[in-house]
Amino acid sequence: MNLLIDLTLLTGILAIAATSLLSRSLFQSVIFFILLGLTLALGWIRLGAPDIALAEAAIGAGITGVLLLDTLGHLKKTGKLDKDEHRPSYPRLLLAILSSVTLVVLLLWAVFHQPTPAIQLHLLVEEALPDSGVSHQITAVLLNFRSYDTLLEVGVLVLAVLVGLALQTDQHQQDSLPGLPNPLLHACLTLLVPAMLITSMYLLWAGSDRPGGAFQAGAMLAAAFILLHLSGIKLSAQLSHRMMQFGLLLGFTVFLVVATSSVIGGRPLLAYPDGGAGLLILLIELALTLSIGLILLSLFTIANSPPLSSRSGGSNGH
Amino acid sequence: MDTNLIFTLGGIGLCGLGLFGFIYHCHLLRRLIAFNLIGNGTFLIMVGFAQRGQGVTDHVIQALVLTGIVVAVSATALALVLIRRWFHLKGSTQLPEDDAS
Amino acid sequence: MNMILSPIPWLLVIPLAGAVLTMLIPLNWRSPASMFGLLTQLLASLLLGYQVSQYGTQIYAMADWQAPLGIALRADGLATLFILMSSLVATACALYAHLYLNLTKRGHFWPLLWFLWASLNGIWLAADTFNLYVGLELLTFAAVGLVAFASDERSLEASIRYLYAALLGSMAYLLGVALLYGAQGTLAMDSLAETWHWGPTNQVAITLILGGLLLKTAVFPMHTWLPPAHGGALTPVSALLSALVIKASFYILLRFWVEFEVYRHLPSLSQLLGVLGAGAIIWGGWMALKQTHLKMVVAYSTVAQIGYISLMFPLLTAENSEASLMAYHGGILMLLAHAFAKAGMFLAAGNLIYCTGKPDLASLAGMSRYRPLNIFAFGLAGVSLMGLPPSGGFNAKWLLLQSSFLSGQWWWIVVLLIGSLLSAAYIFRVFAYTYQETEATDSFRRPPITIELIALCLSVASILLGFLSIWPVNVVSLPGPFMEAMP
Amino acid sequence: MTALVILQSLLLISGALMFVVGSIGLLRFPDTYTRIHALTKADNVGLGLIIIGLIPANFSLLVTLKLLLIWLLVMLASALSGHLVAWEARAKQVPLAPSEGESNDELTD
Amino acid sequence: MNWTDSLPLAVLMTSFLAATIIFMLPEQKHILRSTINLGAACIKIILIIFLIQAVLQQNYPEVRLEVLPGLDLILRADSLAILFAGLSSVLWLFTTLYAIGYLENSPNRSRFFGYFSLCVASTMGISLAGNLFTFLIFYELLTLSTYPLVVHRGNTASIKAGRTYLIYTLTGGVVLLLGVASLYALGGDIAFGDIERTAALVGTWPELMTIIFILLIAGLGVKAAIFPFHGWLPTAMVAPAPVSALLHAVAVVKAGAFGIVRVVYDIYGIELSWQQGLLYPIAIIASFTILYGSWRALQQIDIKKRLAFSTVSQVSYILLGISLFGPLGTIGGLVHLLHQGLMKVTLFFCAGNYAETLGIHKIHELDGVGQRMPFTSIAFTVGAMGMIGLPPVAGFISKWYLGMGALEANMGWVIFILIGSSLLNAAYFLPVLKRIWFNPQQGSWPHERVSNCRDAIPLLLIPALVTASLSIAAGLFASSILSPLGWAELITLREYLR
Repeated sequence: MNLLIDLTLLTGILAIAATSLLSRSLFQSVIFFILLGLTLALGWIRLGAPDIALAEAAIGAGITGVLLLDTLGHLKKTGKLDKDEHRPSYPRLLLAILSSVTLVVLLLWAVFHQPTPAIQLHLLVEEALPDSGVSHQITAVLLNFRSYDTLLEVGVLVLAVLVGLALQTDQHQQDSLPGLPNPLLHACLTLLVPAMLITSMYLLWAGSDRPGGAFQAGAMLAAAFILLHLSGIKLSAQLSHRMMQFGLLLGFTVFLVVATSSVIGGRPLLAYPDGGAGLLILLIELALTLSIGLILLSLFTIANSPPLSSRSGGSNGH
Repeated sequence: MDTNLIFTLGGIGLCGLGLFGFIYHCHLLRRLIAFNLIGNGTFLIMVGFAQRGQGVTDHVIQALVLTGIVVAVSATALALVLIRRWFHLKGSTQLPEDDAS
Repeated sequence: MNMILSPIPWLLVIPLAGAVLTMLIPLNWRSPASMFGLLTQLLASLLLGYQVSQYGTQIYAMADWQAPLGIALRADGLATLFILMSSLVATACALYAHLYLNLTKRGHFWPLLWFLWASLNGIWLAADTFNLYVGLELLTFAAVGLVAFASDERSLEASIRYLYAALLGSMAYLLGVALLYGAQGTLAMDSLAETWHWGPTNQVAITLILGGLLLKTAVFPMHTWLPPAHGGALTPVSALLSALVIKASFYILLRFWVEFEVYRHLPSLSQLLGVLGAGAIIWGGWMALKQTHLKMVVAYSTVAQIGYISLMFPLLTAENSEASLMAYHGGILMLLAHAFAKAGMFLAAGNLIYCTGKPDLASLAGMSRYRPLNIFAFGLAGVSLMGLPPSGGFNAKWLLLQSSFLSGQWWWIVVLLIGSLLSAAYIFRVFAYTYQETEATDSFRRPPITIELIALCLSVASILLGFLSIWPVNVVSLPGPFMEAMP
Repeated sequence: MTALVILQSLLLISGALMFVVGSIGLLRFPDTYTRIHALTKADNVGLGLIIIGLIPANFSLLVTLKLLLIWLLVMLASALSGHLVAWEARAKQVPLAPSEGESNDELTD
Repeated sequence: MNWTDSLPLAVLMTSFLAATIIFMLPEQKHILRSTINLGAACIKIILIIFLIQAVLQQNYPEVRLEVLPGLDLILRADSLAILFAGLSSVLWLFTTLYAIGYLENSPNRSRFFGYFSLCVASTMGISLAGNLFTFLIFYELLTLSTYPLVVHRGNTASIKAGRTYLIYTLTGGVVLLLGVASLYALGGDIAFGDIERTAALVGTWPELMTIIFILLIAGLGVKAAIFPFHGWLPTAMVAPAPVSALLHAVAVVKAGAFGIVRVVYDIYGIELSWQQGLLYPIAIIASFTILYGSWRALQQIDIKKRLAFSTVSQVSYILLGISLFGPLGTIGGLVHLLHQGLMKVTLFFCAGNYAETLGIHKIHELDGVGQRMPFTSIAFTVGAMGMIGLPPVAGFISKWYLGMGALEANMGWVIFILIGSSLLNAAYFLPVLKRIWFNPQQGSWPHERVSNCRDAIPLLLIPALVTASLSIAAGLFASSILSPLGWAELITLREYLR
């Protein structure tokens, strides 16, 4: 029975992926890509990875999908979407087929000759878990054992926003999307947004002993922000530019300060003081959640606002 | 055929499809989708393959995949910002093919 | 060693903090704050250089968790040398950028630079495969941002190309890491090396990792993204990219190659890398010869130089340890000389373009009369790139030649020598333009003398390296896991 | 016990059938407005049936409440999104019932 | 550590420092620049005199720097080094003087003199190099620093000439690099004079060592302008006259010849080279080049071109001398290194004077110039007579020893080469002399610049007269120990007694 489900999912995933790749219509591609994300979330559940499932649904499918759709809508409004698509050349097709087949064959070969791993890292994780300050293994790995990776990863997120900001010639961003002045939407939002905020906080809190954590919570927060944004309530207009920037950097800064304080306290970088791990991790996660929410929102709004160098006159026509 | 192996194979399939699309397509958005396919495939392989080897649920690799997903979405967002700027300047959704990659 | 006194965490914390700080504070405070940061970085890297040369390789357990579970950092001789190199080059480029860019651009430049620097230091010190992935992504984003922020068509196109190539490269790398983890259950380089198992899985993993890194290093024929990106960016950015950024992926490649003894088990792959290197030398040189824009000449020269550096792979053979050591030294020296020379050359080229206001070679006529110091800087850098003595480039080439002789692979000698002539051809071609005395207008803009001096300093460093080669060679030979794995 | 299983199966299967019907409707209906109709109504009913079918499987109050909350939220979301699509379509004056069916590309964000 | 040990470095540094300072100086500071130039030249000569003293006392100052593991940069003053360093430093002084006069009121002097000093620094490096690696470094540096001088004028012709020059010399450099690198790969770091090591290597790999010998000679032969690698030399004539002097007499061509001397004497050793039959081919090529160069010189109508082909021919005398096994031949070759430098520099100075003062470039324009510019013409006559080999000018000494050496080495046919070449020399120089002194002036001068003066301006005239007198003095006082001949005999003695 389980095998059947797995195989069905496998077929579904591959079929959806192929469709999203080869569909003539770009819109369809994007929709199928989002669908793929959702299907994959099911797959992650089957793989025993509910954390990833949450992240995949919220970030992989949700945020990425919204970003793609938004861009698509933007391109479409300018009205040049599918017209200038050349059909790729024949050698390119050949190269593509050749390299992809090579990759698949190599990977299959590798997978079917898997040796037994000499090191069982999960045993080490279980052994060290009591000292980590949290009882959920993934959170322990992300924010304690391998917190350095996470620090850099948050850096990557900040950097993405930074590049977006640097490409904006004007500091005060203007949004091209007028909000939807729909009364029903606003009415529902008053209901939905608090629910999303609560869920987000729940996810954050849950992260210490079960699936959930800063990234999922941040994605949920971002979803709420984006929803608000789309309905015309501009968070960035409410906050001052400086406040916004501070919010974006809050998580990274808190993380960095905690990391540095441990060096000043004579411990290695990122080592939490005895007994303080749980609290510090929660602090970091709280700050991260807010920042990730704002970062993902900013990535959305930055992509949305036109460059104000405005060499092209037609960019403000919507 | 256990679940881990099946999804590892799914990941391989996604990687293959993604690579094909990445090379084949010229449209920048399509290539971005293809890149995300490769990414998703890689994540599936990461977890499936590791858990197949370990024989249990491996939380370390799952944590790494979480990191990977976040990095991938940042990459997508960054690429989209660049693509939209490019579109504003040139009105095109693909790069000129003088000596394309 | 006392944990507080170790400069290793500061090498990471200072740039990251610099990035945050320069994003938050007002535009006109960003440069002074960064100057302070530059100083501390230089001090920290010098301190590390001192400690490593005194006490040997240092291991730093992040968050106090030992290696397979946590992430370890490792400062061996190689890492130390690269940290010093990046500190020097990045400082020079940063000073240059401070003088070259206007206030707004500068404001955006600083946080990107600090992120770039943090990722570089992170990569040099990393001893964990997944950590390297995150570091690579951080590096890619910072570099793409730096290319793109000129905000014109060329740089935007270049940055998109670069981003796509780099993303594909990192994915291939990650896939390889996934396979390694599946096969061995660990991510730390040291424990991977200890439990290494040359099965099909590891071979495929290594192939993928190498492929991804080669793409990121822009090794021929996967170089097509490089010249537009390096030629189209703003001058200090071009210098940073060519001098440091491509070295990062190469560095990882080298670590994998040696620490997992790939050279011993996949000798055909090393010959393949050599052939690619030879292709890069000849194709890059030839393309540089055909360019009409000054910075494109310099950018294609980077393609060719990467070729030289990758010639060290076929020479790192298991059979002849003396030849391998020479190849290793030669390659590292080449890399170091290229970092200084190419940064100097890009900066000098940028100054020339600033003077003439046009990017093409033909408008350089008379420049050697008008800006002799600048041409001299360009020329000194050129000497090192051509591999003419006395320069770091020559010593490197000498070592590679010796290594080819000793290991009996004479065909690389031919490549090396042809490459020298080609590079001489394209560099002297630029020179010939600057010596032309035409009737053209003399309305040149005058760059501040300071930015010319920065270019000159870097070029002179590449020449001085020719006399001080023994020091880097000794540093990279300090004992450590890397040297133990050398043939 | 068996009766419960049969009831459950019936509920689940009919729920799934409702989804199928909704999907067919999405593909076959001629214009945006009717498609919304197919999508939201059929799917909400289908989901409801499935959720009711799932409740007895391993009864606990907390799980039941969660499942019902899911249903509620999905209904809210689909009602809202259906409304928005229709609203936007009308604002853009998408024709009501074209004679030929065409690709569903006109669904925009 | 003796204080004399730092002397080689000091010799090198005088011109390096001069070059650096000159690069930094603003274009307008002519007087300061000239002072620095001449001051450095004088200091260098004084330092060389100290070195000569040291070498006479059998004390060879040496500086070492480890560049790479097992690879040293060595600066060492042995007697052969002093021979070349002395020549270059003396000629540099006069060439600098001449250049200051020649380039008066022309643009880009800062650049010119900077590279000029750099060029001399590399020549010093070449002469003081203690092993092939060091030699190679400075040899390539010489190429680099002469390129800007060749293209100095910046017109199409000079840029083209620069390209030709580079193609020849860089290719030569690559061949040399290949030779040196292979030698090092076989035997490690071989210092000059360490011929036992080479002998052992030749015993192990005779064929390889022969190939390396050929590579080394071919690489060096490009700069020494041996046939068929001589093509760059006449082309490079578009450069200003002081540069031509530098290329032909002081630095470039000599560096090639000197390198060959080093390879034959101090790497392979003369006896070993002779036994391996490596010298005979050199003798043949040198002989051919001598005749060929003279023959081509005869056909030129441009003064500087004729002088250029004459150089091609004359430098091969040096090679011929080296290839004759036996002390007399060696002395002839070595002494010609100096004599040719003195005489050829005189000739180029004079050619430059004619061109600068009266705009004369072609031979037929020289008619009657002896009346108009007597001093320059006297100097030219001395140089030309020396080239033909007439006593008492120094050229006679060299040819005499070469002839004797040929007899000693049982290569009598060389005598005929010498006679033939002397006849050819006479054939292309005597008509020129006749035109200068005996033909009447034909119309006005092509481009008369200085009309109020009897001859060229003093700054141009004095160097020519001094070098001309030196070439006579070298012939007259040949028996003194400090004369070129005396020094060459000293070297030869030490070489053959080894």
